[in-house]
Amino acid sequence: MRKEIPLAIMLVTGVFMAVQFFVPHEIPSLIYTNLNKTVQVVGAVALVLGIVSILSIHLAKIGKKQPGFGYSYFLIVFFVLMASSGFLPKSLNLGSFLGHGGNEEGSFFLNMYNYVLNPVQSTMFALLAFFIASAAYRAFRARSIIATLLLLTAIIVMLGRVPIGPAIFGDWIAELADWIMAVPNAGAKRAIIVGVGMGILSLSLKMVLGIERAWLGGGR
Amino acid sequence: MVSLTIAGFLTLGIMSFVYKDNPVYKLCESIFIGVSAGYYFVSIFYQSLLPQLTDKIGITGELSDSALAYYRETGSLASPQWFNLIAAVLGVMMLLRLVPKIGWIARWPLAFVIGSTAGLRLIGELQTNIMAQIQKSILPLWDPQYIDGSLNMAASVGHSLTNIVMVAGILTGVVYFFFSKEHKGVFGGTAKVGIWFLMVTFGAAFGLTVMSRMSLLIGRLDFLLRDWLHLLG
Amino acid sequence: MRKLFLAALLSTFFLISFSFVSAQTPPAPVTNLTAKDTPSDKGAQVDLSWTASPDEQRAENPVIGYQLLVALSSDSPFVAVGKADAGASGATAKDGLKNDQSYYFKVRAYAADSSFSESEVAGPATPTGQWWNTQPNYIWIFVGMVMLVGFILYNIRKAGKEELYIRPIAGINAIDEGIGRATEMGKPILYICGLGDAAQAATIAAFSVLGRVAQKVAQYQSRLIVPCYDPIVFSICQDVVKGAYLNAGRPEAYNEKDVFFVTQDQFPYMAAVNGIMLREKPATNFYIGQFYAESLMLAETGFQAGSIQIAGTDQLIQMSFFIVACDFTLIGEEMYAASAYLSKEPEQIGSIKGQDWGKVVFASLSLLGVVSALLEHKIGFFEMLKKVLLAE
Amino acid sequence: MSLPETPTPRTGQDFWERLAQLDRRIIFAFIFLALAIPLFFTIRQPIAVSPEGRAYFEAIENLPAGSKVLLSFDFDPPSSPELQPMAEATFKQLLTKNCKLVVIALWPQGPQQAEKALAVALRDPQFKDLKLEYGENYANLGFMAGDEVVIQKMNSDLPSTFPSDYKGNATLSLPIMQGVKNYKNFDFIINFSSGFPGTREWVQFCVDRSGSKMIAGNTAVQAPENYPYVRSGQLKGLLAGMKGAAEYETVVGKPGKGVSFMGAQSVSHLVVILFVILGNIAYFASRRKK
Repeated sequence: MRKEIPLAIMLVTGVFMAVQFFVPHEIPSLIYTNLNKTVQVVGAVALVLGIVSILSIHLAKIGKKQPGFGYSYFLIVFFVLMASSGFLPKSLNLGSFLGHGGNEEGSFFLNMYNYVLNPVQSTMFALLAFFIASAAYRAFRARSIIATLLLLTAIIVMLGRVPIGPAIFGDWIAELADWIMAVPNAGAKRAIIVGVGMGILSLSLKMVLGIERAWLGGGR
Repeated sequence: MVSLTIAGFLTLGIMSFVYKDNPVYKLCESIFIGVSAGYYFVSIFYQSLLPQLTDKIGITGELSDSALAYYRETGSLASPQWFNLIAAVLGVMMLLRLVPKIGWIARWPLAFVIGSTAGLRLIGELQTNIMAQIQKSILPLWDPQYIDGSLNMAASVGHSLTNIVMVAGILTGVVYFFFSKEHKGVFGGTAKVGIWFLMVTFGAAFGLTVMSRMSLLIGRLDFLLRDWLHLLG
Repeated sequence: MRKLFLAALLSTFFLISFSFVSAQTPPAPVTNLTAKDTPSDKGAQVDLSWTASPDEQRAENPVIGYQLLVALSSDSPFVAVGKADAGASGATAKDGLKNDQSYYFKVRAYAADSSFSESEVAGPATPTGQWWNTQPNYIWIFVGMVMLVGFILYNIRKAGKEELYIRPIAGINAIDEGIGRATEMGKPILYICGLGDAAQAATIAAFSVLGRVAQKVAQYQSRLIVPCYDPIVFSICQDVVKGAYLNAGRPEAYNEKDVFFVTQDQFPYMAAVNGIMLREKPATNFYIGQFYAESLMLAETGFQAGSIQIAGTDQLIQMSFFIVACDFTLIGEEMYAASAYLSKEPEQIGSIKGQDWGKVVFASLSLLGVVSALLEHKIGFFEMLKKVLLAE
Repeated sequence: MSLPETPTPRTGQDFWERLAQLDRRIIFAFIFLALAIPLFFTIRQPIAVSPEGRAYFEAIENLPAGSKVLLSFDFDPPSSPELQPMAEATFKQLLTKNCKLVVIALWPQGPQQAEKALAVALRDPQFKDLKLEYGENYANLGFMAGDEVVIQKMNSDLPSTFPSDYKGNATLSLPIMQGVKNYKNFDFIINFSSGFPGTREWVQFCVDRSGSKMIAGNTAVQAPENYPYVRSGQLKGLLAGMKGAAEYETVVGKPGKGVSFMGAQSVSHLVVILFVILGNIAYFASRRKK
C-alpha cells in the first residue's frame, strides 16, 4: 500500500493533466489552476523540511565541534535574523540604518536583501567571467577534429560579437559568426531538441504509468 | 554609505574565492546561505503558502498568481474553497515526513505534485519541441531566388546551400542520437558527421556566452570602482 | 468683386447642403448575418459573421465600425456586447453571455458622422463549452501523442517478451569508473541533481542514476554527499539514497546528514557547493539534471579540486560548458538513455527503442518534406539546369 | 561524450609543458585587468550602428520638443550592466528635447534602477540651468504587480493603476500627471526589459491595442525575439544589450558607459583568444619534443 497509492495518485493526476490540454471546457481548466495551487503549497511545506535539514546539520556541526564549526554560528544567526525580521510588525522601528519591521520598502528585511543578498548574488554570477576564460584556455586545444571544430567556432563567434573583431579582420567575420549561428548551429540544435523531446515525453509517460519508480526509493 | 561599504566588502570577499578558498570567503559564504535561506523562508510564506491558501497576497491584499490566472481564465474571482482544503491537507501530509513512523505518507503529496507536473510536461514537450521542430525542419534543398522576376543564380545557390547544410545537421544529429543500431560503417560515419555538427553548436554557444559573462563582471567592477570607491567619473 | 462674393456664397451653400444630405443617408447595413456557438471554446461565446456593408468603400461618410447587439428574444430590446473594426467580416460576442441560454444578435454599421443602420436579426444561438478541442493543430498534437505513446508502449510490451538490442552507451562505463575511482582513493563522491524541480524529466533521470550510484557506494563502503537545491527534490533524494543502501543490504551505513538541503537560491547554493568541493575534495563529481549558469562554476571548481567529473543535462547552452570542462558529458537524450539503461529493466530498454521509432518518423517526415519541396520547385530546378548547360 | 584527455601534471616539466598547464589565477588576473583598465579610458574602436539602433535614436530625435514620454523599467540589477547605460543615455537625449518623463516599472526592482539612471542624467552639467523639478518635468510612479494585466489596465485608467508614486505622493497631485488618463495622453513609450513581462507584452497589450508609438532596449539574449516587431513597425527602434547602448551613444555622439563597457568587452575577448592561441602553441611545442 505504501507504493500502490502514490502510483495511483500519479496515474490519475498525470493522465488528467495530459488530457485537459485537449479539453476547452472550463471545468478542467478550473481544476488545472487549482492543482497548481496544491503544487505550490506542497513546495512551501517541503521548504520547511529543507530548512529543518540545514539547521540540524549545522547545529550538529557545532555540537561535535567539527572543523569550521565557527562558520555555522554565522549561518544560523543570519538565518534567524533574516527569517524573524520578515515577520516583525511594520510599526517596529530599528533606527534609520537598519530600517523598520515588515517586508516592504525601507524594512530591515528588504535592506538585507538589497545590500547583502543582492551584491553577493551578482558577484557570484560575475565570477563566471573568470571561469569561462580558464575553461577556454584549458579545453580549447586542437587535439582532434572535434576539439578543433569546437575551438574554431567558439573563436569565430567571439570575434564576430565584439566591435574589435570586424575592425581587425573585416566585416566577413561578423557575417560568418551570424551564419554559423543561423545554419549549422540551428540544424544540430534541432537534432538535440528532438532527441531531448522524445526523452522527456517517454520519461514523463513512464513516470505517470509507474514504470519509472526510482523516485520512490528502494528499487522494486 | 555604510550599506554601500558592506556591499563592497561582501563583493570583494566573494571575489577572493578565485584566488583561493579562505576564511573571508567562508564567512561570506555562511552569511550568504543563512540570509538566503531566511529570505526564502519568509518570502515563500508570504508569496506561496498564505496566498495559495487564502487567494490573496499576505499583507498587501493583492491577488495571488493563481487567483490572477483564474481571473484571466474565467473573469471571476471566486475560487472554490475545497481546493484550498485539499492543498492544506496535502501540505500537512508532507510535513508528516518529520515523524519517522508515518513519514511514508509524504509520498502522496509528492505523487500528486510530480504526477500532475509530469502529465503537463508530456504534452508541453510534444507541442513546443517535437511538433514545432518537424515543421521547421522541412526545407527545400533547391531554393530558387527571384530578383525582379528573373532567377538569380548566386542568391539561389546561397539559399540552397544554407538549406542543405541545415538539413544535413538535423539528419546526422538524429543519427547520432539513435540507440537501436551500433555506430559502424556508413551509419557510424553519418553519426560522426553528426558529432561535428554538435561540436559547432557547442562552440557557438560557448562563444556567444562569453560576452554576457564579461558583462556581469563589468557590472561588478563598475559598482566597485564607480559607486563605492568613486574612482570613475 | 461681386462675382467672387457670389461664388463664395454659393459654394458655402453647397457645402452645407451636401453635409446635411449625407447626414441623412445612413450607411447600408451588413447582410448575411449568422450567429453560431464558438467551436472548441470553454463556452459563453458566440461567433458572428457577416458580409460587410458596401458603404465601407464610399468616399463620403464611410462606415467606420460595427457594434454587436444582443437580446434574449428577437423582439426584446438589444444591448451592446462588443464591437468590430471596419473591414471585419466577423467577431466574437462574449461580454456577459451565459452558457445554455439562447441569444439573438444584430450588427449596427456606424458611419463617420455617427449615423447607423442595423442588420436583420440572427439567431437564436446558444453558447456552450466543448469537451474536445477540434482545431486542426490540436488534432495534430493528439495524433502525434497517440503515435509516440503507442511506439513507446508497444516496445515496452515487446521488451517484456524478448531481448531488444541497444547499442552500448559510452556514459555507462564512465559512471562505473567514477565510482571505482572514489573507492580506490578513499574519497567521497559528490552528486548534484541540478536546479530543476522534481517533475522535470532531467531530475527524474538524475534520481535513477543516483539510485545506481548510491547502491554501488553502499556496496564499496565509500561516502556519498548529496547537497540539494529544491526542497522536494531533497525529500526524494533522501528516499532514493536510503532505499539504495537498503537494497545493498547495508541500511545502517546510510548517513542522513550526507543528503541535505542548502537553499533554493542559485548562487548561495553554488557558494555552498564550491565550499564542499574544495574542503571535502571528492574523487568524483556527478552533475546530472537541469543546470543553468552555475554549470561552468561547478565544473571549474571541481577541476580545481582535482575531481573526475561526469555531467549530463538537457540544457543546450550548459552542455557546451560541461563538454569543455568535464571529463565526460551525457548530451541531452543520452542522459535519458543512460538512466533507462542503468536500471537494467526490460521496460526501460523498450522505451529507448520507442523513442528511436519516433526519431525515424521525424527524420522521414523531414526527408519527405525536402523531396516534396524539391518537386514543387522543379521548374526552378530546370531553369537552373538550362542556365548552367546552355550558359545563358 | 568527452574531449580527449587533459594531460596530467607531472614533475620535471619544461617551459612549454608548464605553459600548457598555466596556473589559472594568472588568466584570472589578466581578465580582471582587461575588464577594469578600459573602464578608465574610452577606447576608440569603430562601432557599426545597426539599422534598429539608428531607428531608436531617430525616433526620439523626431519627437516634438516637450513631448510627454512614458518609460517602463522592467529589469533587475543582474541585467543592469546591459540596460543601465542605454537608460542613462536615453534620459539625457529626452531631457535635451525638454521632454516630460513618467517612469513606471513592472519588475519590483525597476524603480530603483530608474532612480539611479535619472540621477546620472540629472547630474549632467548641461541640465544644471534647466531647473528640472520632480513632479513637473519627471516622475517615478514605482512598481505595480500583475504583469501584463497592469499594461492592459493602464490603457483604460492609468492614474488608478498607479494611485501613488514611488515617494508615496498621490499620482493625481503631480503636475505632470494632470490630464493623463491613458496611453493616448503620451506621445511616446519606451521600454527597457530583460524578460517577462517585457517588450513582447508591451507590444501585444499596449502598442497593438492603443496604437502608441514605442521603442525598446533589450538584453542581448532577449533582443533576437523582438527584432521581428521592428520589421513589422510595431516597434520604432530597438537597442540590443551592451552593444546596442554603445551604438546609441555613438549616434548621439556622446560616448558614455556603453562605449567604455564595449571597450572592456573587446579587450577581454582578445585576451581570452590570445590565451587560447598561447595554450595551443604550448601544447604543440611540448608534443613535438616527445
